[in-house]
Amino acid sequence: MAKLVMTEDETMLADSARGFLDSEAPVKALRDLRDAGKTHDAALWKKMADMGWAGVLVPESAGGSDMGSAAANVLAHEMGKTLVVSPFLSTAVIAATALRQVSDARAEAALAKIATGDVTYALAVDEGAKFDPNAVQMTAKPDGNGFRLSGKKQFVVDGGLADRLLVLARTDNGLSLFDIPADRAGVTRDASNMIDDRDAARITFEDVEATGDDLLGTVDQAMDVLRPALQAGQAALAAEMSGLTAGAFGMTVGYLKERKQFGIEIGRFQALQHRAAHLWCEIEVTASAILHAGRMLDHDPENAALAVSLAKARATATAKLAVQEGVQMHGGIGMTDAFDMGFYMKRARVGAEWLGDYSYHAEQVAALRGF
Amino acid sequence: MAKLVMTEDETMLADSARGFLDSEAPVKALRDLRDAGKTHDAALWKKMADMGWAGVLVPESAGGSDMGSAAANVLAHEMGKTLVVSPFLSTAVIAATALRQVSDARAEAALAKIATGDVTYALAVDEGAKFDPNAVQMTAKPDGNGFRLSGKKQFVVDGGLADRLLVLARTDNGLSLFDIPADRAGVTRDASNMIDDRDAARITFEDVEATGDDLLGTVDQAMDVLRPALQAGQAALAAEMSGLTAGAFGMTVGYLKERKQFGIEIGRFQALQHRAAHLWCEIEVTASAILHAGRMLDHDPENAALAVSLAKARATATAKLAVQEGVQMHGGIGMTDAFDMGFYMKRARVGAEWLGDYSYHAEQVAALRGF
Amino acid sequence: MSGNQTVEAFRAELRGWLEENCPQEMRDGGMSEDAICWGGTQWTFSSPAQKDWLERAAAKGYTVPTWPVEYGGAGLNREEEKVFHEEMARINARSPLQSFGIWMLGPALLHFGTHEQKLHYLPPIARGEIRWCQGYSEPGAGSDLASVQTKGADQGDHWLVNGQKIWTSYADKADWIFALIRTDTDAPKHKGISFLLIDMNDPGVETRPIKMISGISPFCETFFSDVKVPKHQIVGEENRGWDVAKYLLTHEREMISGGGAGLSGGGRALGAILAESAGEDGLTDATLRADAMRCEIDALAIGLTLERYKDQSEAGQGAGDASAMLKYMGTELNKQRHELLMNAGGSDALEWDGPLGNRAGDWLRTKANSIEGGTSEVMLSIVSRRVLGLPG
Amino acid sequence: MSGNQTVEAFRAELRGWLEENCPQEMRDGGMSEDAICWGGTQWTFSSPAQKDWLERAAAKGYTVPTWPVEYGGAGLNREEEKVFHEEMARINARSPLQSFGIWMLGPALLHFGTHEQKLHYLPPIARGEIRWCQGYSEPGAGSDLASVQTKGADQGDHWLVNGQKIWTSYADKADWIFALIRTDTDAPKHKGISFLLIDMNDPGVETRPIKMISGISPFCETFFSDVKVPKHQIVGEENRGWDVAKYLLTHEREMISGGGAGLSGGGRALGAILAESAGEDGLTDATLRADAMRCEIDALAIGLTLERYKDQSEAGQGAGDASAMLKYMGTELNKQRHELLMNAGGSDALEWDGPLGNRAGDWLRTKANSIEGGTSEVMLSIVSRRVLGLPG
Repeated sequence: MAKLVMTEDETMLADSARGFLDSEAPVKALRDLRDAGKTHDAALWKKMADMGWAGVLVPESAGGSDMGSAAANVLAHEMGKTLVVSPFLSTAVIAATALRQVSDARAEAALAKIATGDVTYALAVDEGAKFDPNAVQMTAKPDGNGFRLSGKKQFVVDGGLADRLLVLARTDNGLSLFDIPADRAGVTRDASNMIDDRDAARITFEDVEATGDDLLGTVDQAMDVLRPALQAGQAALAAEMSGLTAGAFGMTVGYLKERKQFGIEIGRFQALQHRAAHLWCEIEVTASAILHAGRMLDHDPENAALAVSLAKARATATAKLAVQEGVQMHGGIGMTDAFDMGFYMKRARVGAEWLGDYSYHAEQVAALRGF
Repeated sequence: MAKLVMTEDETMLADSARGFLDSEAPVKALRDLRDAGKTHDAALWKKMADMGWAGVLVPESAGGSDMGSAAANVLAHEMGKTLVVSPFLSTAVIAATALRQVSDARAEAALAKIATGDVTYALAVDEGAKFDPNAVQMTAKPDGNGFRLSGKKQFVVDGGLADRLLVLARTDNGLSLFDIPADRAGVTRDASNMIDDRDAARITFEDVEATGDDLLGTVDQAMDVLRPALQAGQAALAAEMSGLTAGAFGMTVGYLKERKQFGIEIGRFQALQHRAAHLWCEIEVTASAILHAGRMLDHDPENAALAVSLAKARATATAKLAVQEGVQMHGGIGMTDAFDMGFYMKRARVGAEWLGDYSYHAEQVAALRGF
Repeated sequence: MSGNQTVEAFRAELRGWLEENCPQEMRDGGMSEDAICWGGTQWTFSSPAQKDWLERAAAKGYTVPTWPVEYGGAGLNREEEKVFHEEMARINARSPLQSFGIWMLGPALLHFGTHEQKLHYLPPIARGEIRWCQGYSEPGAGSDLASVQTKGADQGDHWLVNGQKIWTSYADKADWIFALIRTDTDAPKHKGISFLLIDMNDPGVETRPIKMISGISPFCETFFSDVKVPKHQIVGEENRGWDVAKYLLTHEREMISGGGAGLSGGGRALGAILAESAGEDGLTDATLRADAMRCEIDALAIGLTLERYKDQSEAGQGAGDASAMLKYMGTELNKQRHELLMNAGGSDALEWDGPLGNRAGDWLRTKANSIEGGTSEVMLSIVSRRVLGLPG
Repeated sequence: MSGNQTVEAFRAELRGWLEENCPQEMRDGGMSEDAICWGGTQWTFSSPAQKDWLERAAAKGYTVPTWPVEYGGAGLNREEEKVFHEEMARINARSPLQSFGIWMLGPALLHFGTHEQKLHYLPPIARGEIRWCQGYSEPGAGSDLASVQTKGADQGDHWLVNGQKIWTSYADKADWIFALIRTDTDAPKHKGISFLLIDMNDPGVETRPIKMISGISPFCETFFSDVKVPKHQIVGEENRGWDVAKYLLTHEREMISGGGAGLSGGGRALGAILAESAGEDGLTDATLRADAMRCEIDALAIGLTLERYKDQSEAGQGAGDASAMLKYMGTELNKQRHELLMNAGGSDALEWDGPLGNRAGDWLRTKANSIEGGTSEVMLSIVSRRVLGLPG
């Protein structure tokens, strides 16, 4: 197994990302977007693409840097720290990973456009309130050389504004994955008013045409393409949540050192010290799971399922604890919109649900560990 | 609903019980019994019977004081504080409650003997590692005017030394409860070497004769008799565990005030203060559930199931927390046999399992609350 | 026995009255923010039924059932009060009126006020005519409530009040405020505070909502600039306002803890709510089921504890510092309940005004429960010192 | 690439050696107390296989695979060590030898000892000939390890040691003890302590087992009365023993945490053990299932953290005070694991020597994990101050 230490390259990548994001996308950027009623910043995404982030998982042949999942996780982690709004996970991680499972010219072209930041994607899987790809009921009925898609999706993250949609639907003998433009006839998108102020949509498909070309991978075999994409997305989301955790925890420890109550710094209160220390221990343990998931995806992707579920489960639980302690230790001020902690709490909740919640991944772990 | 306040009578009963037990049955009595290789103190039980405790649930017509479940719980609570070894729960609570469901001369005679302390009982239900009366497989096959009992029981509390056994077995169309002498031919008792140093046994029944007279209540309708008995036992066990919790917590708070580390009393450490305070809050909440269970059993026994499961579940969880914190806060000394805390921890574990563990009662609550 | 007969007679009479007077629309058990009727001069009724229900209940004293009849209540004793709540719950009736006047100022006046003050202030509260808010906290004070900086300078027949309060819930919708004001700047921290009643329409009073993370703004900042407060508008003695505040804090803790407890029998089972949103198979997810069972058990037991303390208090055994326990356990539980509701709601719960209504806003709102009215940490320290007698 | 080839060649060679040399009886993955081979002059092998296995492993240096060859080890590097553990786990091989000499004294000597000391003391440890115990704690000292009262009076060529140690694990079965002794009573608490090696057979050394709540007695009290300890039996400098002790405490924390972690891939899934004892239907109990999943997730992640710190340490990034984290998380987890095993075992687990063997004893034993080697509270305080930089 590859070593569980950040490589020099990874450390440099993190440092440069941090430098860029501190100036271009601090938490205030999210606040400004929200106050302006927006859920996406196209200019920021373009800059990120120019830095090569959009192509982090795109093969070099298609103009990407092909740095691998661990590197993508490093970026996601840094973005999490300041709650950066971008289609990075949907497009650069999930869609790119799906597309690279398919070796054809169309996929190669799509990957090239991802790398340049010229196209954004959203993944449409969920149909109920919980992530459950195998329960998908949306139909793709054979129609001539193609299919007709009918059904409803919800919690399509980045789905309100994405250029293209990856849509999971049920075909005759299994599930199939389609890659269609979001403006195709019969597609209706309703933006969801999300608590994390980001783009997500409920999407209705009414007899939407999909040609054979729109099929990604083999018919009835969606999981060959989707599984790696989901795993890459789950790991990167876990990394984003660990960044979010680090951001919230940093604010909290800073507050403990500076805020005085009853005449002394509240960080002198041993009960708070022990809770902060416990939280740090949880954060450290989660960091190992996330690093491990990146290593497994890069070096042994066939066997990465356990590592990925471990990372997502741990990241979810740790982020929840971090934002809860963050709000509580900040007291009333932590509950005000003027303070950033609430943004962390709300994103942690959305991250907890997306691509499978704690319980979903815990059951995956149980199944893989034989109980 | 009757008031959730200790009545004057109950307070007096508790005080007098405490006075008696402090001199006759401190924790050292358990230690001495254990060191002598014994699991029962017949002389102590006789004294308790003389004080009327054996007859606390026996009707006055049979020589008892008929004080009701809340009073029985008061006694059990006080016994729990010093880990008193006695067949009180098996005999005075469970067997007495079962017998008083049946109005015949034989039951009346048995109740009279319970009240005087002349007979002890044990309840034989469990056949596997978990409490599950409905899963009983032991058979009672019709034979002439009676039955033949065959099967195995385990975790028969007080079953190694009891004079009589209440045995749950499967008859043609349901479960039936038998009341037989423990020395009847075909009954083999193997004392279990229990971690709480008390009497329990694995019992084998080989073709054991049971006459129609030995049947308690109606054939195939064991639950009419057993359910009230189980509920009374579960509530009293919860009360015993709350007493145990009080005992362990009292030791712990005392230690926090007296023990010094790094030059100051450890009770000044805020992290320990908050944990002790949290534990006290849990103890208070559990006390309400136990008081409520007693009131329901006395005033509305048909609807007491929820109250009883609530009490047993809370008592189990609270006792577990109390002994864990007790050991941890005492440090190394809490782990030594020379110190009493270990006895509390071991009894808490046995109490947790007996008559249904946390999970069993949680599922009862869920069922009664509609999920 | 005769006591029981009286109670049962009361139950029968009440049941009949409710049948006749509680509008059908008000029988939906509405518990969410927008189902509440707060009253006050700025109040707009959400429906004619809401208005009818308030007026009919107020006429019988049922907005404040335990207050004396002469102050607008129904004079119910503890037994009757239990029956009242049972019968209200039986038909799922909404509370006809809620307010800080009922929860907080009323009890304070009943305990510390003069007869004139009670006659003057209580009936308008009971009728929902005057809405009150609370002015305790100040910026930067946090848990240290006694560090009051807002000053009242003695001007003979009145105090001249200057300063700022924060977390003044619904101050922008309130008519009057009861506030802690420092009337002696030389005395030790707890000794120079007075409990004053101030008309929000007085010149110099200004208020501004604080936007919260839940999107709603129940809290405000309130500013006082040279506000004249007549001397008769004090509750209790001058410079002894901390006694009133402490009494109310205890009261508030019990109230907040009750909000989370769902009370024995009355509240809907958390698991049942979860099972609904989990779909037809019910609550099969092991993690969610385990958490829900634990939460349900704790909710019922905390509800019983609230009942127990009320019964003890009636029996003359005061709850005292144990109210800190109720506040701590009740609010921590309520946060857990809402975490579970969010879990069960999945992505449906992640939208403002989504299919589950304001579930996310309600969830975020609960995070303040363990801060307002004394943080969980302060509650634990109170228990540690005053109940357990630990040093420090 | 060539590194990988070397490692794989090592794997192949090792696999062959294990196949030939590890007795079948020693391939049961035995983890319980009685499966351990401790060695020492008092040791009685439980079977000829246990003796063979120890001797064969010792001959290859595999009892202490990372120690230098000249001191009895196999000189494996980090990569090879991983392979060693993987291959051992693959065939479920028991550890051929465990001891405080391997875990504790060995690392201390390798770091602080002279070449002569290493040559003299290490090989007998590697061969399982001499068994060591640890003498740190003293009665009443608790978490305050530096409050050493046992004195060593300077007598020129030796110290005359008097005093008492407690929690000296297996002192009654050990041949030698490494102990903290106060050799300067005037210096500040941490500055007057020396790290001495003492022969348990010396006149004046006495030991007595302490009975524990688990029924077993791994711990002892050890008494020193006028024990002569030659000056060359010191590790590190005189009065600088606290440095050695701190180094070992860190080491001990990592070791104890590893015991609970079950490491990635290697350990059997907790849930699988539970599912067995839960019967054929597997782990359907919602509460137990939820707890088991959480525990399994945490165990795997803590195991990975142990790996990560080892990798970091090899890469020159020391774990430092983070060992406190590993100790805390690992031991708290281990306690939870055993609570779950007791839950799953039901009444079968409530008997000493019942159908589940010593499950109850093992459970009770784990309660000491968060006390010995520094309590969880001390670990959290270390993290709070040294890692987070909180004041106090």
